[in-house]
Amino acid sequence: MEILSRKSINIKIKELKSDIGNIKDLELSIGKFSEEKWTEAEGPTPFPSITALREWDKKLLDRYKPFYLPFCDLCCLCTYGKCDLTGNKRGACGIHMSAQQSRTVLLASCIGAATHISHARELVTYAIKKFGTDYPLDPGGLAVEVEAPIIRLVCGVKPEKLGDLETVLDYLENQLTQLLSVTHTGQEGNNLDFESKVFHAGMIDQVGMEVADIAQISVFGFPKADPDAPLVDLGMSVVDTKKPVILVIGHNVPPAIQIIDYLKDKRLSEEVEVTGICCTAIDATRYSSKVKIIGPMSWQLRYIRSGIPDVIVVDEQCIRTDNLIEAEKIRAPFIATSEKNCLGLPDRTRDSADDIVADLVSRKNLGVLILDPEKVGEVAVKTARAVAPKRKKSRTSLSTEEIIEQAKTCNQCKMCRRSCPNDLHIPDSMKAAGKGNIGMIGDMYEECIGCARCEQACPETIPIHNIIVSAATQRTKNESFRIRAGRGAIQDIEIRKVGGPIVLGEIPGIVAFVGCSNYPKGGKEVAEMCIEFARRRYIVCTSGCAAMSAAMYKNEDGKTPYELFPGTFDAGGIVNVGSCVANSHIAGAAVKIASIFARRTLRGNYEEIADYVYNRVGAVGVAWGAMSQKAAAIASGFWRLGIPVVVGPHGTKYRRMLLGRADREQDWYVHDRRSGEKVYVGPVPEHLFFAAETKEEAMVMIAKLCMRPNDTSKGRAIKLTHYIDLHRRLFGTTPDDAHLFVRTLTDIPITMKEDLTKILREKGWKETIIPDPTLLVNQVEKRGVR
Amino acid sequence: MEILSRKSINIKIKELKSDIGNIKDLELSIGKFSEEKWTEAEGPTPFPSITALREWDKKLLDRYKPFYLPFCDLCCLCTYGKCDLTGNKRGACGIHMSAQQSRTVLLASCIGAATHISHARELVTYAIKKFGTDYPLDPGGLAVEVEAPIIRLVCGVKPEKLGDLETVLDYLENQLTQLLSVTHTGQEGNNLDFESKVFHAGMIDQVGMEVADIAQISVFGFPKADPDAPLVDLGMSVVDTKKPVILVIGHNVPPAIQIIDYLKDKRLSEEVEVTGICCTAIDATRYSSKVKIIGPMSWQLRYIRSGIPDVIVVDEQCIRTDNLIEAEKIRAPFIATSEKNCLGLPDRTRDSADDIVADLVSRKNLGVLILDPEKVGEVAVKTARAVAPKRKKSRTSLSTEEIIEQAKTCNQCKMCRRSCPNDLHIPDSMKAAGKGNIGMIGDMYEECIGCARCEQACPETIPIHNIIVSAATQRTKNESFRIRAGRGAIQDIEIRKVGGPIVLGEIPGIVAFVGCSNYPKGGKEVAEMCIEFARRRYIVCTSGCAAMSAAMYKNEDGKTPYELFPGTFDAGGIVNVGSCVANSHIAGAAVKIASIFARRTLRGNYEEIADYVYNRVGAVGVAWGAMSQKAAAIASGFWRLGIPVVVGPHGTKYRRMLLGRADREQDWYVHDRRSGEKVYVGPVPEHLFFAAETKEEAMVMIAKLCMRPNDTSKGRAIKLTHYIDLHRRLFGTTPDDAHLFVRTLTDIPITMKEDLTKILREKGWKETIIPDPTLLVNQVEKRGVR
Amino acid sequence: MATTESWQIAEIAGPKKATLIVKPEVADAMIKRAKHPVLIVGHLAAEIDLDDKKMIDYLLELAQKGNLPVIATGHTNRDFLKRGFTKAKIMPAVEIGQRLTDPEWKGIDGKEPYDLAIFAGLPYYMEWTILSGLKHFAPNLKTMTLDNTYQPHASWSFPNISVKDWIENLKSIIEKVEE
Amino acid sequence: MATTESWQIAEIAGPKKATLIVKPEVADAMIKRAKHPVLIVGHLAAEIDLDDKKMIDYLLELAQKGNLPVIATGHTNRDFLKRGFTKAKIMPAVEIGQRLTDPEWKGIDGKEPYDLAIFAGLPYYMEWTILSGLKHFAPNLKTMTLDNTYQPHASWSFPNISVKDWIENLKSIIEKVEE
Ligand code: SF4
Ligand code: SF4
Ligand code: SF4
Ligand code: SF4
Ligand code: SF4
Ligand code: SF4
Ligand code: SF4
Ligand code: SF4
Repeated sequence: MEILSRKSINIKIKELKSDIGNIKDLELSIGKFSEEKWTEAEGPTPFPSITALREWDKKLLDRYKPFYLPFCDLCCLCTYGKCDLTGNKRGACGIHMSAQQSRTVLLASCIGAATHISHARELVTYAIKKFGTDYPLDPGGLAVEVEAPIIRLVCGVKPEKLGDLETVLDYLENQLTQLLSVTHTGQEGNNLDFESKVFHAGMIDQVGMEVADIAQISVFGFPKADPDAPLVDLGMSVVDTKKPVILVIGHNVPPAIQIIDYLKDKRLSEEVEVTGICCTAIDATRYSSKVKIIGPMSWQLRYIRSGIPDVIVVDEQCIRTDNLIEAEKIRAPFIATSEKNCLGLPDRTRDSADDIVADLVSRKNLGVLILDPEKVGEVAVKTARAVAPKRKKSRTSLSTEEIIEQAKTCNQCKMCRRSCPNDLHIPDSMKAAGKGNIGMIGDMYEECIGCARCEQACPETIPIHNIIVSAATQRTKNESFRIRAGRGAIQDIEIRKVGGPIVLGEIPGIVAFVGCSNYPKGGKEVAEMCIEFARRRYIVCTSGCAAMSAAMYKNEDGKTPYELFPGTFDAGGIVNVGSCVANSHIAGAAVKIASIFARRTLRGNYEEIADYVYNRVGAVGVAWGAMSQKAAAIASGFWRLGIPVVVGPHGTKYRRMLLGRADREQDWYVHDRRSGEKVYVGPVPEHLFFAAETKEEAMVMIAKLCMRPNDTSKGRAIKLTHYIDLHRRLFGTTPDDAHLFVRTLTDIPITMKEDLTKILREKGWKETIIPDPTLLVNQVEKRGVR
Repeated sequence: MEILSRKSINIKIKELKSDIGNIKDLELSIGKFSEEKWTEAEGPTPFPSITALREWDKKLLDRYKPFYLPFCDLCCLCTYGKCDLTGNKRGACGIHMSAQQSRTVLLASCIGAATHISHARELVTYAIKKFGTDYPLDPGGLAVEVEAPIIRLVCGVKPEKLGDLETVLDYLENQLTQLLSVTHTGQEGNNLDFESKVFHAGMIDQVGMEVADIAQISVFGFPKADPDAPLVDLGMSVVDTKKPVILVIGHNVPPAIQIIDYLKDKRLSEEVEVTGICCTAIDATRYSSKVKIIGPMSWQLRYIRSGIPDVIVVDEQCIRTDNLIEAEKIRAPFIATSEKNCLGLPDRTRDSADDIVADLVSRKNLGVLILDPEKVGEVAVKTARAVAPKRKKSRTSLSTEEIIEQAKTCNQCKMCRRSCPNDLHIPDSMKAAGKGNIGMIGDMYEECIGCARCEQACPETIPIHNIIVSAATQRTKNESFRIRAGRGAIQDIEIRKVGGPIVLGEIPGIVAFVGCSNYPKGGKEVAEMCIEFARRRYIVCTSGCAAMSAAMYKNEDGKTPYELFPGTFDAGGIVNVGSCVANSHIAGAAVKIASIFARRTLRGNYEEIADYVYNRVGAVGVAWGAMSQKAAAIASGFWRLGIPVVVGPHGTKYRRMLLGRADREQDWYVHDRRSGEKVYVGPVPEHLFFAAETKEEAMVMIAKLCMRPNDTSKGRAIKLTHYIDLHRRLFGTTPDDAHLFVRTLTDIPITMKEDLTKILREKGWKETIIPDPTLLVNQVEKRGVR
Repeated sequence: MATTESWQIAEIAGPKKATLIVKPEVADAMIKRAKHPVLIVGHLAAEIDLDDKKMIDYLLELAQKGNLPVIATGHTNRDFLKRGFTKAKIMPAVEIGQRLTDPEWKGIDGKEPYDLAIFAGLPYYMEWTILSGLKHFAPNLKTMTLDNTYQPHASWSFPNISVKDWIENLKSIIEKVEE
Repeated sequence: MATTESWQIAEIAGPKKATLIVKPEVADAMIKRAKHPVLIVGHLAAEIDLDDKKMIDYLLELAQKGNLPVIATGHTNRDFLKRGFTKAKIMPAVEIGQRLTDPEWKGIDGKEPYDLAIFAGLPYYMEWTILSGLKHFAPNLKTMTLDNTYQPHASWSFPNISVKDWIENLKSIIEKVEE
């Protein structure tokens, strides 16, 4: 990307006219800075074009062949169609099924990346408007010197001020546009080239997320890489319903922050409850620990229907598009705040706050659009205080009697179950409820993802979701948890400390729970997995919906995972980095291990660093409830860095897996950096994208996928112990592929020596060496060359 | 878009390092220029944000309500799905069918816009690399002062040098990213807000196309708004097959230009035939009239299978993704040239031309990827010359005997017909052919769009498409036509001349035939429509595939439409503006009428200009074979400017129409600019997006849609004459809605007085006034105010 | 082949699909039951041979015997006029489609909303998309197609049947509609 | 309800859909005809009650009587072990899915490519997607599901049937597979 890297060198603005005033002689001098202060040599691919990393991608894709799982037999992308692509038929444009599926993955990843990038742009624009382009970026205080590992890695620039991020965003928007255009009818025709572009989308998505989070950390003073970020409240029952209650939903935190600030300014903080769902909630608690998180996105219907919120403020992303309708049912005024989500509401941005409040209170407007966070703050607070006393907290929940009565009208047609994403046993539970036993339907609360498809399908218009929630009143009453506020980045010093143990394998792995709440059997599985791996002294990271779900568990002493485990990026920590965009810090940590610990060149040196991470850093991403296009993009970003991703069974709907073939020995050779020899290292990591059928399968796979060629024998023995142990416990047997992970006899865990030695003998195991592993020929230090 | 408009003011680059050298102290000073040289006042919406024109859009959408035609009952966009949206059910994210359909339209329009914008970026980057940022933009020589009407209108800047276009592109990429993010699960929830964003996508698409075309006109010296652009050859039979033949396919012309230049440099122009399909062909003829156009995109299979091309060079967009396979069948080496379409081929960009040629000639590589147009030029020519003598021109066509033999194996299962987009009568024709009569299947050549879905479906693997083409040999032998090379923009002086007659209605309309070749009954219908309207002295414009189809007709004297009608932008002209991206000049012409003729402020003044065009400029876009996402974006761009678009019946697959309701009087009031009164003006134009069932229906509708409130009585009488005349001729009756278009008795065409007066009486017609029409309250010149 | 398979094989519909007209009586019953039906005839009706007649001849007979108002889409009116039928209202298919989604619209005769729209002779895919629009957005309207191809989005449709069966069915429907 | 309707109503497949196992004999014939079949059992098999037994009990009986090699996905193996069955190969569903698309892969026994894969007990939607992958990318493989829900992407599937019918069918299949 010549243009953009060029721009990044020196941009001077002589005159700047904008709404907020004029600026003269502003200098944006990223490049100059970099030249002067950043002595690191530039790698081969700063601002890489959409094919610049194609060779690297092909290396990965050669090992991890896409297994396509078409979600539809047809293509309906253009009006030549629909085209039937079954039986290897080609569409009217000549495309075949594998390319079509990968094209769909690219489309999803582009949507996901666009969402993060445009969110980042919105944050940066807002921040610059308020704080100026020269406002310094400071995501980690003194503890973080490598402030933006992903940006440095991908773009080869070192952002120091807010304004620097604009150049990065220009690049991202440019790449995104190119990638999206690739999905046009009659562009790319090869599935692997599509996949390479998917990886590119993932990479720019990761940059976009990093831009967003370091911008918001810097300007809003979020915790700066703080392992001891405060514990904050989470759950339906933590809300003080006697006060006026504001609900914020979405991802873009400025409106919520303006609400908090307005309350603070007017000394009303104790008078009004600010509650939140989804990432806006997480980010609001990074700003003020007074904010209360209700839960992940699947809590929207439940909470609104509880009647508790007096005013609902939505911004962008992962917002139920029928919240306006639901808000109306409980007579809560509604405020939309994003250009991306206007919901047909009248734009009142230019009207006075009091006029808007009046119209909301009188219900002349059931909802309004306000594209100015400050005004949102004032309007939301004033409206909440005005309506709260008047508004009957008209919840839509049902008494046991009402439930039974409704359940009696069920005709057992099963349309609800057949519409439920998780095939939940609604008809049986309804039958039981009709007979007076509401326990079974109440139990469904744990597994229900709150989508209301059942209600939509019911010919008797039974309010099924309401019944589920109402029948679980006792549960929601107990919904009171503690989550550690998102800490943001990982400190350099933490990296220095764990770098060695991770790369050698002695810390068995980094397991990052990210993504949405499309859980097959409820959110508690995330909490259980977090605890299991934290106990086993993996480093556990969380972000987004998964971070919230991880909090929704208590042990016998009433302690939640975040109370049980520290927030340090170290063995046995549970590290909530923050909202969705904060998950860039997890990839960032992997990259920083290569840079800070291993001193590899970061700047524009993607391939080498990815090769490093892939072969040495035992990290695994887990998106147990992955659902969104953003989740698709996030996964793609991990893949290009060589980090495997495990998803739940719904993940098979992402159109393809990337699976290694442990049985094909020829697939698992690396170069030894010192000798240049090709060395068999076993199937590590075995898969790059894997959908697990059950939590148990996921856990065994996570342990397995943490192995890396670079593990020392000590490290490998530790990792093998966990893998075998989990396999035995969850599957009942010692895994029959354990031998593939033993390179020398010292790799064998002592406690498992007998068992394993037997297996090795049976399998005709042969000792191999532990190389200094790389997939890149150019990494080989040939004699005399370096 | 503050950031971007800010950037547009003054960008100074102190140091510029790039592949091609270092530049110091370069100044990009669009803004400064504008300030100094462009005295026009800035309108309210330079660089509009995605909601800046929402009110305008709502005005249009209020008249033209979307009629949704769901192409699928389901949504499969995220892994909560698939969701069943029938019966007004909401998906798991809360979305309902109308929003889902409009979301799909937005997605398609974003893909389309991304394609044009990224193409524009590619051209501009290439041009700057070769010619420098300071290279002056000059799309029209002295004849064109308003060099970039769309850019001026939308962005409020006046681009003068290549480098200026980069700022515009930054803006477009930014907007595109935001728009795409809107399609994410749980963002926008309202169908009309989605539609408004569709319009925005169309608007930025139009800007992108203008950027692309003015850049390429400027640097490659294409015809500069030249009504007398040369006539060039078109058709399968115009190729001199004795020479080595190169085929270029796609949209991005630099590789083709480098082929032409290489031939010129080496004095080989007479030795090698350069032939092209699709827009690359059109643009190559704008560079050199020696290039021969084969036909629109539907000619790909036919021509390749003819065996004529010796080397196939593809770039981007609308390229059959199986061309590589087809090329292999005729043993033609294949060169891919775009990052966006790599086709899994080895990247040979950095290898020497001769090495690549050797590998292609020896067929060690069946195809290669070369991301350097210069190198493509050399490799393509050398390879063509090397293989042409050796290569048997191994066509895949069949003799009559072979056809009959193949046809005999047909089992009449009808899968071919059931797979054919146009439901063509293949089984019957095949039966006849089996009996020795190949006439019927030969006739299908005219209607077949060359998609080969029939072949894919045939259980007997009969090469159906080959049979169709082979049976039509006589037709392809006669395929020799003349097309006027794309002239580019419209001259200011032409605008001055026709502005009055158009706005007053005396030139009955501008009819623009654009878009793809998904024709319901073959391309000849486009030619017929062009001729009809040119004869009626409308201004007919063409671009892209439609421009080529329009050429494929001859009258008794063997003259093609481009030979029969002049290329001037005037009544009775047929104006080929050029490739797809050149169609921006058509919208540009409408805008220039407002600016040059009516002297309305252009700069950043979108709403007023669109209101002007909508109420006064009787333009209609016709995309008879619209198929692609680009076509969707192009249509959207027209809509926002208030220009109706007519598509063929396949256009109903674009998920929705935008239709007015002539029967609802209340929908058709405008403000009179002078008095401020609301005046009924009748349903003009009646629809904004309309799919016609047949050519006849389209023609009547086109005539009707050219009417505008501003028509003088004389103009209205002319327009009514054409409408009524076409209605009578094609439908057999006088239209029963004619009275809706008569405002005063003087509107009635004299020749139709009797008929119409009778109808008026029957319908209880009342006289109304002819206002100075506007939809915008702020356009009303209140007494004393202006 | 009495299945609910779309004629154009890729034009698969979702969960809600047309009921099959397994016997002509079904169609007749529906037409008779309708309070305000309308017949919409596309241009292919005049192109399709049904033995010695065209499809439009059957439709015309049906309209006349069943006293059905007729809308001619495309340029079909020309073919009605050729047959001396001047009462067809000319209206494009997408326009009539849109109006039918308006529960307030009282029809071309201004009487009352249509409750049954019978389609025939449109290009398969265009009829498919318009019927889809009606299925989703005209909940109070029933739709029927008399083409010999299965239209999943209609309320009632023939399966994909042979021309022979089609003719028989049409004849029988016409016969009975008079009764 | 012997229709080819997907169990999860929105999981509509395209033109090529599973043949219905209308009688248990159909399934038996296919199993017997297969040269190298494999039974893939998901975790729901151990959760679903079929009268006094679990679904996995039936599948186990089928495997043993029909001499079918068994692959246990998810954590199903635990439930096999509880029943004393130790011969199941543990392999995740997506892995076995992918391997089955490799025409070279000789199966877990290394003998020869499987020609019939019988699925049961996976979450409906996951089985759906994996069977889709196999339908498109394992042209030489036949697939069958023994769940009581219609899986359109399989080669053979029951329609959506009641638990009662299901038990009967399974019993009958098991009985006959021995013969
Ligand atoms: S993009 Fe290709 S496969 Fe898809 S509908 Fe269009 S022509 Fe068919
Ligand atoms: S709301 Fe819950 S029970 Fe209802 S369909 Fe969704 S997940 Fe299933
Ligand atoms: S859809 Fe309604 S009526 Fe049918 S089984 Fe479910 S709850 Fe009962
Ligand atoms: S984790 Fe997924 S569902 Fe949750 S907020 Fe992020 S994208 Fe949305
Ligand atoms: S790809 Fe999705 S929207 Fe398209 S036909 Fe299939 S299910 Fe429907
Ligand atoms: S985007 Fe909404 S409607 Fe579409 S599949 Fe996802 S949840 Fe369902
Ligand atoms: S190639 Fe021609 S005949 Fe065959 S399906 Fe396409 S349009 Fe129909
Ligand atoms: S698909 Fe093949 S066999 Fe069947 S009717 Fe068409 S040409 Fe004949």
